[in-house]
Amino acid sequence: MQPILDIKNLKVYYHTSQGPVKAVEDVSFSLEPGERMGLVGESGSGKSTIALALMKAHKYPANIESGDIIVDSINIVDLNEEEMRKTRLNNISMIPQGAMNSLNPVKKIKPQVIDALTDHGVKLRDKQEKFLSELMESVGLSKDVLKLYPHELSGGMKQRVCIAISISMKPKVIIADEPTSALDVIVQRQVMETLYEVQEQLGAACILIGHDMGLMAQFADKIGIMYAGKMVEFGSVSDIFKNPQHPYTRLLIDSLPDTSGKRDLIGIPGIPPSLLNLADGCSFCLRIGKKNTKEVPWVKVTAGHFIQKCPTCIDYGLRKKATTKRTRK
Amino acid sequence: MDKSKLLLSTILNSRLLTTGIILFLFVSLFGVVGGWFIDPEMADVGAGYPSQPPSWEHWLGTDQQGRDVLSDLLLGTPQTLKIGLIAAFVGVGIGTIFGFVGGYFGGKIDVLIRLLSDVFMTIPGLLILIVIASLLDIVSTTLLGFVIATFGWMGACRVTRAQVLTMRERAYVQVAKLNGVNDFEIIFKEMLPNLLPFIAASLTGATAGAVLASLGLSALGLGPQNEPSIGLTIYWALHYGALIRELWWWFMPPVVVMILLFLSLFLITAGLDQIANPRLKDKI
Amino acid sequence: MLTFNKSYSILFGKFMSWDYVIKRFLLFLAVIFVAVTINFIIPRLRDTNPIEERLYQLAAQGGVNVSKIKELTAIYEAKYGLDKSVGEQYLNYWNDIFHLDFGWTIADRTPVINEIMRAVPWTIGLLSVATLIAFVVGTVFGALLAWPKTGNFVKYFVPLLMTLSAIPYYLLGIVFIYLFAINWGVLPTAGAFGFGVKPGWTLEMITSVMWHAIMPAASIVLTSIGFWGLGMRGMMITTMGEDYMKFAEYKGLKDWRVFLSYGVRNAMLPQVTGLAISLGTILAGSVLVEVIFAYPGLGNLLYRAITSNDYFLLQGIILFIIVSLGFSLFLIDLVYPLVDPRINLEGGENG
Amino acid sequence: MGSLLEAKQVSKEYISGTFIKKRNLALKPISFSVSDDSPSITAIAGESGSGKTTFARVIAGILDKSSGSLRYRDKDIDQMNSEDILNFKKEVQTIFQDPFEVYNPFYKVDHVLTTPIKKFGLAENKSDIDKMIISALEEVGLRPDETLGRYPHQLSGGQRQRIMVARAFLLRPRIIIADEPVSMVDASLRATILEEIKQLREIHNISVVYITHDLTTAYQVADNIIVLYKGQVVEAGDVENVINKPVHPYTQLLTDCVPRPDPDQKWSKTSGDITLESRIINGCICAFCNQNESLESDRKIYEFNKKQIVSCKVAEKKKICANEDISAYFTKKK
Repeated sequence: MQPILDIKNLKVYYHTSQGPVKAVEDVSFSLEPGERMGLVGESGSGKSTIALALMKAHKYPANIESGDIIVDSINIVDLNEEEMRKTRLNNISMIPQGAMNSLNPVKKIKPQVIDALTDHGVKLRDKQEKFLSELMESVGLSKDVLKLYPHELSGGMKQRVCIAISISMKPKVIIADEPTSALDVIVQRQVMETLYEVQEQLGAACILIGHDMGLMAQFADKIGIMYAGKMVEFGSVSDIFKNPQHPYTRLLIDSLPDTSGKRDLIGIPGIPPSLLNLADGCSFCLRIGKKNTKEVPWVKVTAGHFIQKCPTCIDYGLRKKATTKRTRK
Repeated sequence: MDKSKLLLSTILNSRLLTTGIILFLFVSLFGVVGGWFIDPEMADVGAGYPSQPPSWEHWLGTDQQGRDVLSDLLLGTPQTLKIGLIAAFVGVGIGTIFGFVGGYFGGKIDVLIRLLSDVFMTIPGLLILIVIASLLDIVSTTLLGFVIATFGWMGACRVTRAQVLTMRERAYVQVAKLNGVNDFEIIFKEMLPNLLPFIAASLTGATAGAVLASLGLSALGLGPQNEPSIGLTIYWALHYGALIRELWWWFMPPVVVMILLFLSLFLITAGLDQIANPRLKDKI
Repeated sequence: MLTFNKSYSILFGKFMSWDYVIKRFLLFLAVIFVAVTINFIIPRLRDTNPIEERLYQLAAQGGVNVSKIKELTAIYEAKYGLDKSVGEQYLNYWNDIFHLDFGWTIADRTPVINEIMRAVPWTIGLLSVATLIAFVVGTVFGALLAWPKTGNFVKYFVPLLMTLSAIPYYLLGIVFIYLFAINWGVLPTAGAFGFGVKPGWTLEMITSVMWHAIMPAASIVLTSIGFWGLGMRGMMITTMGEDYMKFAEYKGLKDWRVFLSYGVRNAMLPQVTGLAISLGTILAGSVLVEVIFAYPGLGNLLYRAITSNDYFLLQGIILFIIVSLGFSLFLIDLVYPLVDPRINLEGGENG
Repeated sequence: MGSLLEAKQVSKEYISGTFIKKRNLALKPISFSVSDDSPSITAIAGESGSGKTTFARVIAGILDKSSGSLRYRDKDIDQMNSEDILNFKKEVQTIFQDPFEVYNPFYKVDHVLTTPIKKFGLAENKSDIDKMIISALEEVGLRPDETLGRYPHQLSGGQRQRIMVARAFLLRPRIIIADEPVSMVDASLRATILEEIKQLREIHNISVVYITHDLTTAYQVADNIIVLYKGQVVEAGDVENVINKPVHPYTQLLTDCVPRPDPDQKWSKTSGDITLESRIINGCICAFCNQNESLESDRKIYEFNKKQIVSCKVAEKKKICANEDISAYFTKKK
C-alpha cells in the first residue's frame, strides 16, 4: 500500500547563540493508512520536535534544515504559511499534550469546534446539529457538553473534546503528543480506547508520542525509539518488546517494572548527552563512556525492523543481569 | 560563576536596566555634583534681575523674583530625589515586612494586614495627602517623604505577600524546614534572596510614585516652602503665569529634569521586570 | 425568566459564594469607615480654628467686620456642632454623611453637595473619554507588540510611545500648553468651553467643549497608553505560552482568529478589571490636570477649596470621592465573574 | 516489638472561606504504624484526590493533622520537647515529587546538603562536611565532580532527584517518606532511583513509605500497599495479593487499567467495562460503591485474609478487622 505519511531524512536544528542544537538528525520513517506508530524517547530526544515539524508549528530558533515530510503525496516542507494552515486539521492533526489547558477557557465548547470548521471553509448550515452530536458521540460524549465551558469538564472529557476537534475534518494523519500525561490511570485508559476507536473508524495513520512503554505496548503496531535526536531502532511492537537489538532499547525494556514477579530494577546508566554541538558518531557510546566517531549505519535486522548499528556499543547490556548490579560496601 | 559576577552580567545584559541606571546616575550626579559648583546665594530672591532670559551670567536665566534658575534647579533636584528615596525606602520597607509577616505566618495578623492594605489601596492616597498637607504645615522635605511613605507601602506589601504565599508552599521551603532551618532563617536566607528583584522593582516604582506625589503636592502649593525643590519651582512658575508670559527657561528645565528622572526609573523598573519574569525577556 | 435564572446562578450560585460577597462588602464598609474617620480627625489635629482663620481672612478682604468675628465664629461653631464633645461631633458627622449633607461652603454659603454636583459631570466627561481611548489604543498596541507576526513599524514605534507613560501627565500638560496654546496658539489655554458660548446642547457649545478637551485629554491619553500597553503586552506574552494557543494553531485557525478570539480575549481579562478600577477612580485622578488646564471639574473645585481654606468643601469633596470610589469598586467585584466564566470564588485565596 | 512511628485515627480536614466555612475531609481517620524491628516498604497508592499526599505530609509532620494522634518513638508529637522534635525531624525524612521545585534557585545544589549537616550538627569542620556529602552522593551513584558547585537548572531531573535521595540518606533517618519520587522523572531514569530507595532499606535498614499512583512500581518496590479512594482505605495488604489478586472493585478497576508493557497482555483481552459506575455494588457503603458523601454510616473494613483487608461488601462474609492499625495485616519481611 502507498504510505500516507512519508518522512525522509528529516533534520531539525535549533540555532542558538552557542551553536546549533541538532534536535532531530536524519530521521526517516513512513506509515500506511490505519497504522499506529509509537514514538518513544526521553525528554530532549527529539520526539516532540518531530511532532512540531510535522505540523510545521515549530518556532524560531527551530528550523527544518532538510528532508521531506510527505503527507498524502504533498510535501508539506514546501508549503507556505497559508497552505500549511489549511493542511492542519484537514490532512494532519495533532492532539495536544496539556489536556487540562488546551481549550480556550472563555469560550464554550461548541464555538471552539465550529471555528475550526469555519476556517477550513466548511459550512454546515442545517446539518450542523446532527454533525456536532455525531462527532461528540464518536468520542463518547453527550452533545450537552457542547454547551459547557471547559472548566466545567473533567480532564478526561476535555481530552475527548480535543480528540473530537482533531478528527472533525477527518484527517489522514493524527499525531497524539502524550495525550494522557496528566490523567489518572482509569481515565487514561478510557481516553486511549477512545483514540483507538476513532482512529480505526477514520482509517487514519496515527503517531503516539510518549515515554510510557506500557501505553505503547497497548496501542501501537510499530514503534520508533528516539535517542539524542536520532531514531535508533524501528520495528513492529513485538520486534521491539521481544527482540530489542539496540542497547538503548534493550535497557529501556529491561528497566520497565511489571507485576509478574519481583526483581531488581535496572536503570539506564548515565545521562543523555547535550545536543548542543553534538559530536558525530554514536551518541549512546557517549552515555556509557565509550567512543565511536564514525557514522553509524541504519541496518535492517529483519523485514521492517531496523537499528542504528554501532559496533562499539551493540553488545552493551547483553551480559547477565547479576553482573550489572552495582556492588556495595 | 560567582554570584556577584552573575548579577553584574545580568544587569549589563539588560539594555533597559543599564540605560535606566546610567540615566538615573546622570540625573543624580547633576543634582549632587552640580550643587558643588554653584553659589547657593544665587538661588535666593533677588540674586539677579527678575525674569531675564538665559545669558552668560545666568545660563538658564532668572525667575520672577530674580533667582538664578540653574542654581535653583541644582539645589532642588537633590531635595526632590531625597523625598522620593525616603518615601520609597520607608514605604517599601514597611510593605515588605508586612507582606512577609502576613504571608508567612498567616492567621489573624494576615487578615488584619490584608484588610489594612486593601483599605489603603482603595483610598486615593494623593487626595488624603492633599488633605493632610493642606491642614497641617509640612515644613521639611524629610517630613514630606515620611508622610508620602504612609501611602506608598501597599504595592510592596501585596507583591511580597503573594510571593511569600506561593514560596511558602514551594517544596524548597519544605525542604529547608526538614533541614531544621528556623522561620527566621527561612525568611531571610531562603525567601528574601529570591525576592530581591521584586523588592528592587518595588523600590524604583515607589520612588517614581513618591516623586510624582511630592511634585503634585508642591505644585499645588502644599509642599515645604522653605527648602528649594523642583515641585516648588514649578509651583512658582505656574503661580506667576510663566506659561502665559512665555518664560520658557523658567518652567522647561525643571520639567525636562523630571521627565529624565521618570524615564530612568521607568527603564529600571522595566529592566528589573524582565529579570524577575524571564518570560518577558527579549521583548520590547 | 430563564436568562434571569442563569445570570443569577452565575453570580451567586455556581461561581460566587456569599462568603466572597460578604468579604467584599465588609471591605467596602471598612474603606468608608477609615476614610471618614481620617477625614474627621485630621482637621482636629490642628490647634488653630479653621473657621476663625477663614473669617479673619475674609475680614482682611473687607467682607466681615473684625469686631464681629468672635460672635460669628460662635454661630458657625454651633451650626457645625463644633462646641459639642468630640464623640458627639463624630456621631453627627456620620449622620450628616448618611443624609449626603456635607455642610455649606464657608465662602458663599451654598451647600457643598451642590458645588460637587456641578463639577462632577465635567470630570466624568473628560476622564471617562480619555480613559477609554487610552485603554483601547494601549490594549491593541500591547497585544500587537506581543504578537510575533506583527509588522516592524509597531515593534519600533510602540515602545517609543510607551516610554511616554513614564512622564507625569501634568508635566506633559505644561509642555502642551506652552507649545500648542501659547507658542503656536492653535488650541485654547484653559477652561472647558469658550467665553461667550452659551451652555446648552447647541452645536457651538459641543464643538467648543470638544475643542477645549483636546489638550487635557491628550495629556492623559498619551501618558497612560503605556500603562495599558505594558500590562496587555505582559498578559499577552503569558497567554501566548498557554496550551490553548498552541492547540488553536494546530486546529489550523486563521491568524486573526487566533489573535483576537483566543489571544486577546483571554489576555484582556485583567485589563478589564484594570479598566473597571480606573473608571471607578476617575473622580480621584484628575486634580492636577484640571488645575493646570483650569477645567471646571472636581479637581479644580478641590484646588479652590484648598487655596481658600474652605475645609467643609474640602472634606465634602474627599468624602464624596471615596464613597463613590468604594461603592464602584464593590460593584466591580460583584460583576467580574460575569466577564470571566472560569472564576471560582468559592475558595478565594489561600491562607 | 514496638512501633517507631504510630498514627492513630489521624485525619485531615481543609477548611476554606472566611465567613461561610467550606469543609473538605481530605483524609478520613486512618491508623498506621511503622515497626521498629523490621524495616518495611509500604506503598500508599491512589489517584489524584485520593488523599495520598495528604497522608504522607501528615505522618511526616509537615502538615498538621485535624484529629487523632501521631507518636514517634512512643512520644506524642504534640507533647514533644524541642530536642525530641529535632530528632523526629532528623529521623523522618521526606523526598518530594518535583525534583526542581525542591531547590532554591538562588543557591547551588550544595546548599541542600550542607544545611542539614550544619543544622543537625552532624559534622564540625569543612573537610568532615565535604566527606559526608561525597559519601552520600556516591551512595546514590552520583559523581561529586559532576554535581557539586552547580545550580539546579544545570542538572538533569534524574540527577536532581538522586541528590534529594542523598540528602535524605545523609541524615541517617529511620523512615523516609517518598512522595511520588519518580513521577516527574523520565521513564528511563526511574528504575535507577527506585532501586536506590530499595537499597536504603536493604542495606541501611531504613523504612520507606512510598506514595505513588503507579501500581507497577508499587509492586516492585513495596512489601505492602494501602489503596486510598477519596480519603479512605479501600484495600490494603501484601502487594502480591492486592495487586495481583485484588478483591475490592475499585482496586480491580485500577489494576485492569494499568498499561502493561507487554503487547500480549492488551487491555481489551484482559478486562471488560472500564467505567466506574459498572463496578459499583448496590447496597454497599464503602467509599467507592456509595458515592453519596453525606452518608457517613459506619464503614467497615473486613479481614479478607491474613494479608489483605477490604472495605467493600464483597468481603462481607469475612470478619471485621479487630485491629484498627492497618499495618497489623502487613507481611513482615525477614
